[in-house]
Amino acid sequence: MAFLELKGVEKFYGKLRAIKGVNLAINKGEFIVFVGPSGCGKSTLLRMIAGLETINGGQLMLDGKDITHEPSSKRDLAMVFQSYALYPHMTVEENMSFALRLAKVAPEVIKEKVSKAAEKLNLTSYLERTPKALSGGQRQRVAIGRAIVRQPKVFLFDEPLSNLDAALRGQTRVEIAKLHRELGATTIYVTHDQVEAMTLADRVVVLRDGMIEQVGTPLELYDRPANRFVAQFIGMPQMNVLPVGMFPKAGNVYEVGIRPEHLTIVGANEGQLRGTIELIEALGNETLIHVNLGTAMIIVRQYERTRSQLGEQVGVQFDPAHLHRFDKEGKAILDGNKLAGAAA
Amino acid sequence: MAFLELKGVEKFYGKLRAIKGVNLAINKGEFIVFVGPSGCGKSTLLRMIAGLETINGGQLMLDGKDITHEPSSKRDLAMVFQSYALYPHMTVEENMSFALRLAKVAPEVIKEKVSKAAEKLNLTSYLERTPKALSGGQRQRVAIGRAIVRQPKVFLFDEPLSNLDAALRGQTRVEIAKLHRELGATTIYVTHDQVEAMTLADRVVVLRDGMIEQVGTPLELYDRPANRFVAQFIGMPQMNVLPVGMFPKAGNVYEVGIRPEHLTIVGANEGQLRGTIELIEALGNETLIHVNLGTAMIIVRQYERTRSQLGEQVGVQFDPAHLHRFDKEGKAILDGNKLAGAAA
Amino acid sequence: ATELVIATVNNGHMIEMQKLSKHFEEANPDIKLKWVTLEEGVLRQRVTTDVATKGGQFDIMTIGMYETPIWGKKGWLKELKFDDSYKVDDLLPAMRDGLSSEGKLYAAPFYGESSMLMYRADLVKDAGMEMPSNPTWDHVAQVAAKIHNPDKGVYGICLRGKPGWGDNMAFLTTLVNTYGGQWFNMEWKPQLETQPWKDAISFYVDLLTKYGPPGSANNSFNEILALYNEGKCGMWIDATIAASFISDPKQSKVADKVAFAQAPTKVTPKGANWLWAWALAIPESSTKSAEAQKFIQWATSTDYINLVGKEVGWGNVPTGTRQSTYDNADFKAAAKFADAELAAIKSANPADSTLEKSPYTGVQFAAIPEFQSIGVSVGQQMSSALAGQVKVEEALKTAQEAADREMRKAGYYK
Amino acid sequence: MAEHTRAGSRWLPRILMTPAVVTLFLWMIVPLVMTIYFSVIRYNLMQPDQTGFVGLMNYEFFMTDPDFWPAVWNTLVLLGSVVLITVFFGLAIALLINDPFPGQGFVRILLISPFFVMPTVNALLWKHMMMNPVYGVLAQIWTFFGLEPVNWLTDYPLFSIIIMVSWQWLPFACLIFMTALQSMDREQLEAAGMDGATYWQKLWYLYMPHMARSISVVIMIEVIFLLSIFAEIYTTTSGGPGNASTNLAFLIFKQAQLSFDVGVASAGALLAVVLANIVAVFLIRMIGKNLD
Amino acid sequence: MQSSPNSSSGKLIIRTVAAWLVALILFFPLLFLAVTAFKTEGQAIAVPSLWVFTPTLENFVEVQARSNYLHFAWNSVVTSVVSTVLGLLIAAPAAYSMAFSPTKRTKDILMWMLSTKMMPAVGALVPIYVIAQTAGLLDTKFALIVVFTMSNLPIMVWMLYSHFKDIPHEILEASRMDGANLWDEFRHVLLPLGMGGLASTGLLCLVLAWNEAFWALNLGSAKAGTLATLVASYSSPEGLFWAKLSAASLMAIAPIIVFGWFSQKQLVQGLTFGAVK
Ligand SMILES: Nc1ncnc2c1ncn2[C@@H]1O[C@H](COP(=O)(O)OP(=O)(O)OP(=O)(O)O)[C@@H](O)[C@H]1O
Ligand SMILES: Nc1ncnc2c1ncn2[C@@H]1O[C@H](COP(=O)(O)OP(=O)(O)OP(=O)(O)O)[C@@H](O)[C@H]1O
Ligand SMILES: [Mg+2]
Ligand SMILES: [Mg+2]
Repeated sequence: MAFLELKGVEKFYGKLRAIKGVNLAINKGEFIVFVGPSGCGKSTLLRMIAGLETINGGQLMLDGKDITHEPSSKRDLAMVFQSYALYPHMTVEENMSFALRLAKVAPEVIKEKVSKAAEKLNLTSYLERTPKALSGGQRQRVAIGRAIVRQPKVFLFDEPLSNLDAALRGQTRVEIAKLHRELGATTIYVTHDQVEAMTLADRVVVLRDGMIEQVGTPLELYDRPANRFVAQFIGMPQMNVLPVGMFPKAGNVYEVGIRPEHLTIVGANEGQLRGTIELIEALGNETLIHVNLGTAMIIVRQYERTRSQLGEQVGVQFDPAHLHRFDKEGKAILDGNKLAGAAA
Repeated sequence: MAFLELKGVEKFYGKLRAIKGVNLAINKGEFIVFVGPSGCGKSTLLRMIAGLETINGGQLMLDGKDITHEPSSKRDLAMVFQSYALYPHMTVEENMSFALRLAKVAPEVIKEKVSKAAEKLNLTSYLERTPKALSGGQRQRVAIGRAIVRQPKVFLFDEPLSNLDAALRGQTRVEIAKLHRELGATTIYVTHDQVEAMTLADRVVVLRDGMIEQVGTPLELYDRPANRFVAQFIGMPQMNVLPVGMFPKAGNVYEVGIRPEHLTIVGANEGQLRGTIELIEALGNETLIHVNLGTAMIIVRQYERTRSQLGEQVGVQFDPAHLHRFDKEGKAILDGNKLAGAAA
Repeated sequence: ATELVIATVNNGHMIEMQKLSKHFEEANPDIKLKWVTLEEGVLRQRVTTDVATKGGQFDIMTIGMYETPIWGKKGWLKELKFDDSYKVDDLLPAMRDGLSSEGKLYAAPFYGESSMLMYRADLVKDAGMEMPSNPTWDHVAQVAAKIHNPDKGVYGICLRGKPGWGDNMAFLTTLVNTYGGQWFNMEWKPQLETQPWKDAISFYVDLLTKYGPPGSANNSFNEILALYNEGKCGMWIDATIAASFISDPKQSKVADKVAFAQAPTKVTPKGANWLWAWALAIPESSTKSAEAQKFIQWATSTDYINLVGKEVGWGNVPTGTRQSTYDNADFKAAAKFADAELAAIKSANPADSTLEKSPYTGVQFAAIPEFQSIGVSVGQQMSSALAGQVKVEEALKTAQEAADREMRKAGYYK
Repeated sequence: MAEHTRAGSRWLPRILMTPAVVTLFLWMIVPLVMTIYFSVIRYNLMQPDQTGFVGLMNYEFFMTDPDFWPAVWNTLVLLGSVVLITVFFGLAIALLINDPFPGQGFVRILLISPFFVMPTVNALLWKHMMMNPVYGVLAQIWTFFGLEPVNWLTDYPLFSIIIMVSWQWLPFACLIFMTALQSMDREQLEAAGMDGATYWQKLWYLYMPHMARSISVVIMIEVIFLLSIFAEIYTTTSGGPGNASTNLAFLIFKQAQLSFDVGVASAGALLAVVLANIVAVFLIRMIGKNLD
Repeated sequence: MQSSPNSSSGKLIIRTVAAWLVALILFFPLLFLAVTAFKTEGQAIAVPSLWVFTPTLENFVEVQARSNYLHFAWNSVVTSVVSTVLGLLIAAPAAYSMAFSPTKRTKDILMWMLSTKMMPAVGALVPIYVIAQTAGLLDTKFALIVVFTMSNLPIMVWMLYSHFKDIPHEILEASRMDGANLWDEFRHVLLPLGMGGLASTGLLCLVLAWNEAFWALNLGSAKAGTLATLVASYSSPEGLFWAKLSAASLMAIAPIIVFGWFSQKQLVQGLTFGAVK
């Protein structure tokens, strides 16, 4: 039976229907990642689970108990707020130990837990500061620290790593994964970072405009997106989607998509498509080449530095096995021989 | 002559020396990106340039004029705050038009500029809302919008895209690049995102602990990091750095580094290194394989899905040309034939 | 036009004058009147500051019998000289003396008062008692005991208890006077620990504790007036002015049941009832003394009294100043307290109000500058004794020390 | 506290402060010097002819007044009680009406209205209509419940004054707390809820620290005002019975406006300033850090 | 602002009832005063207190007949409004500077400002009186305005300081980046966000000036008398006075109460939620 269950959950801000009947069953110990465009309702959903927003419709069940109207202080959840919500008059240490102090945990235990968490988050030398004397990333880390010192039933993270540098982000991500393994606490995690979503999630929930578009394991979503939206949302740079006109017509296919890494720049007269190079982005380990096909732009990702020049005429080649097909509504058309990812 | 020049700029927070004598010359129209670990002083430096923090030492020159003590309202800069700092009592539209209204720009012009910026930022349908009714990402976009409606001498962006989803981030990044091209305004941009740093920057400034570690074009930093810190800071996942003991000794080399993409998993008996697979992270387009070498961990990046299993014994192969060498202090030892990137 | 700034107290008669002064302005178009109406205590502080610093804010001040001789002597007031039409001799001698210093008149009395006993004829009768027109305190105490009936909401006697030289001490001084006591002996030594004081205060505390209303220690004229009008007081000894209020059916529930007698006496009738006048004076600093004098003449004249009688009614004329008022038949018909009041006023003599000879003038006060603060200090002790917080002896001892301190500081003796 | 000075405008903050500082300085220094001067000379308004330097005699006279120490004590009791009452109930009421409910605006008006009443009217209102043991409203209530009406001003003079003054100053505290509460960050409360905080814990750990500055401000301002309360006392009990409700201000009032002894009153006023400073220093030790 | 899910309707009812109860209890004396103003003197002191009676306006008529109400009211309006505005003009910049550019001495200055109020008014009467007299300012509105402004100034600075401190500093910085000069910053950011603080400070000082009796009585009386002096002429005269005093008091405080009612919306502090993270 599902540990945390959302049944047709709704949220209205005045007339605005921010969450439109979301159904989701989360198992005990699962690591769920919410992704979706900015403003789609991720934070709102998280806050509803946390009990911070009234639920205007539907039901919320935790461990078989209806907690739709339970106050948040009784739900035993820990949350990292998108806007941190640190206690401004408390030091970092006090911020992090607050929940434990409230729970009357022994001072030695608190001290140990806090110093362990602070170490993991590189905060040890800031324990005595108040939030206003911290940098943005340091504040965010305090917000994380405040959650991870606890052992709640459910962890809620709202874009917890957005203000951290790459190295720290990687490191903290690993810590969160470790924490999840150790405590086995059910975790819901909102992020815009593809790497986080792909590496942390047991299942990824793709939201759009207050509704769920698809739920699945990371690679399922990457390889078999249910629709054009998910296809384009997962993967960075996003999947190239082109009108089917440019390809051999087939069935009710309306558009086809192909990921940048499945395209290769070839000589001007080779390959299935041709165009001029409009922009070259060298990212170090990889290079993104924007090719203007005349009627559309596509991005080609290649893992070497390119010798091509801006304005150069090039051909673009791909293996048709990697094509994704979408019908008029954007729904993916899955057929036996189209399993792009597995083939790669 | 440099357009914006920092001469031995210093900042103290009480006893804490947050900025330790930074020298930097920025040319007119240049796009400079500040990167560095969380808390290294990026925001502080930006705020000093903006005139929001007193400069405790050194000089700040703009266009040949000493502006060290000029009030910020007279510096003609636009800034996106890391913490947004929106006007809570104004609607999105008012927030974005505030500077223009102050400058007594004609209402039609304001309207047009704002609606154009709002469109670029997908904010058109939120123009009448106040910040408190916006999602985190929407707020951040308002903060961006507030800056980009203007035509200041210098743009300052402090992690402007951190809370946006990948697609929007990509899109906004392109808009910022375009804006920069169009206006030619000198821009200083703080980010933790490697892609942004690599794609936007004319030059990247790597900060660490209040000091500049290296200044250079993106690929310079990627290919020829001046030291171990920069080497590991640029590139995600970070460069593997191993004690030189595992490799043939050479000169005063103390450690060697190699980027994950320059490593290949091979059969257990092949390659220069061997170890067991500890963790496999499938990111969709690429796969990161963490290999335990016994004394150290290395990450191998490969652009296909792997068939390797956790715990499997593997060999790791690399082209010695891609090795980076560091001395005891972490300084890079550059020699003629070691130009890893160019060879890739 | 000349503008006269007049500081007055907010008593009914003054307010009436303020309203009627349009007649004066009509008659003297070159004079404009500006009124500053204040409550008694505030007015006193206000005008004292002004007159002493020569502030010159006021052209006419309303002052009492306490200030007039002191200020006149210091030369802070202009001497008043009226023409014959004013009929100075018509002023009651007690009033004229009280407002003069060394034979010079410094303030013209606007209205005067004494104190008397006001009682509920019905209650006294029901109790089978009688009230002579010159009762003694012993008799009053007996009557109080008889008519005291708190269950019915009637208290035997109401007397002032709120500390203040013009509040409880005004009454208590008359009580002490009639007990044969005085404030100061001829060496200016305070006499608060003498037997008359002890007896008088003990009697007072005892009487009010037994037959007084609760909260007496905070009652002064207004509080008791409210109680009396509600029918809660059997007897009341206070200013004669009260008579007109309690016999006014618009205000009083017991208007038709009140009767009047002279203030009670003990060992001596001297100083048993007080004497007070509100009078108009011109400060030395005024630059418009001619006009000011003109106004004073108008306001304290017989004509003015007649004007009030005509315009407002004879029951409301300012009393206690002129013999002619009491000779007026209209007035006598309207005010049933007239005789008692006149008798009270006539029997008071500020210059000789104590059994033993005293160096000061004033019946219920001693006309020296130090008296105000001494009065407050002593008054506080008396109210403390009344509230049962200290014994009468202790209260008097403390009061004596306080008075002694003040007198010593002021240099009356070393 | 970190310096957040606007860069490049080091003088601006000082310029902005100048009008306030200069005017206040003048306002303070001239009367102060005069008061100090008066306090060492013989100066009685009623006896302007007697003058001369008397050294510290005025101080001595004021301090040896048997009422002096009781007055100091009463001043402090009055001060402490009113501050405690108003801060405590002010906070409670402000918290109670902070969240929306039907008629919130109207309730807010009702609550702050007592502050609009002039001190003398306040005193008379309470003395006559509320606390009078015969016809006061409280007596009527007591009688209604079959109780003996309390003789407020006689039996509990200082306490009665405390009630009157508290009634008047409670709205002040309410008003400031009300506005301060509005800047309380909602997300912090939410975060505390997530951390398992009950309402009381939120009150203690979040509201109180947030309100600390306002509380300090209320305390400081009230202290200054309450130190010089005398109109209420003068109107109701005249400092009595005995010296039970005499405070320092009333004692000075006695000298200044009843004895017209400017010399002693000045000495008393300066002693009051000293007392106020002692209290203030003591307070600033306790609450000063809340000011930033 | 949405309500949190745990405020159930039951709690709301309890809160509403409690709030109204407290408000009514605290307001009761004032209500009593207001009702009494419409009674005759006899009714005013009746026991038990009358709640049903034929209201009379005679007290108000009497007050107007005795003294020119409008004259006093005008003086009150002028002195309190001018002193409040003047005070705000002087205090706001100082508070702004102390709140947003604090230095080591800021707290000392704050303390010092408050200490200028430590001298009991009675103690300073003669010096001030003498100064005013020397300057020829006795009984002028100007003198009252100066006194009110100066005696309220420390309180204004303190309160504004406290309120300004609650405004996130970064919002001001943002406006500076947008090119706002000091005035713009004040007009567009500080004013709307600090409205609650400014309004409550202003209201408070208005009330303090309006009710100020000591200086009003001593420095102004005939020409410059305020409503406080009008009331002083009704407290404790000889004779029953309670209904008239009530009427006078009601007339004296009515303008300020009405003003308070109208300004109560302004007392709501500009909400800064969503401004910074
Ligand atoms: N007001 C302050 N008082 C004391 N220390 C401060 C203050 N503000 C910042 N610091 C410290 O100064 C250092 C630099 O801060 P800054 O905000 O510039 O970092 P940053 O590089 O922007 O970091 P991030 O990426 O986390 O935003 C940090 O270590 C921070 O803790
Ligand atoms: N208080 C509010 N009143 C009205 N609308 C609101 C309110 N809060 C959020 N919204 C709207 O609801 C939608 C969902 O907001 P939410 O904060 O859940 O988005 P999100 O998915 O977290 O976005 P982001 O990634 O930008 O943080 C947004 O369009 C937002 O504008
Ligand atoms: Mg969000
Ligand atoms: Mg930063």
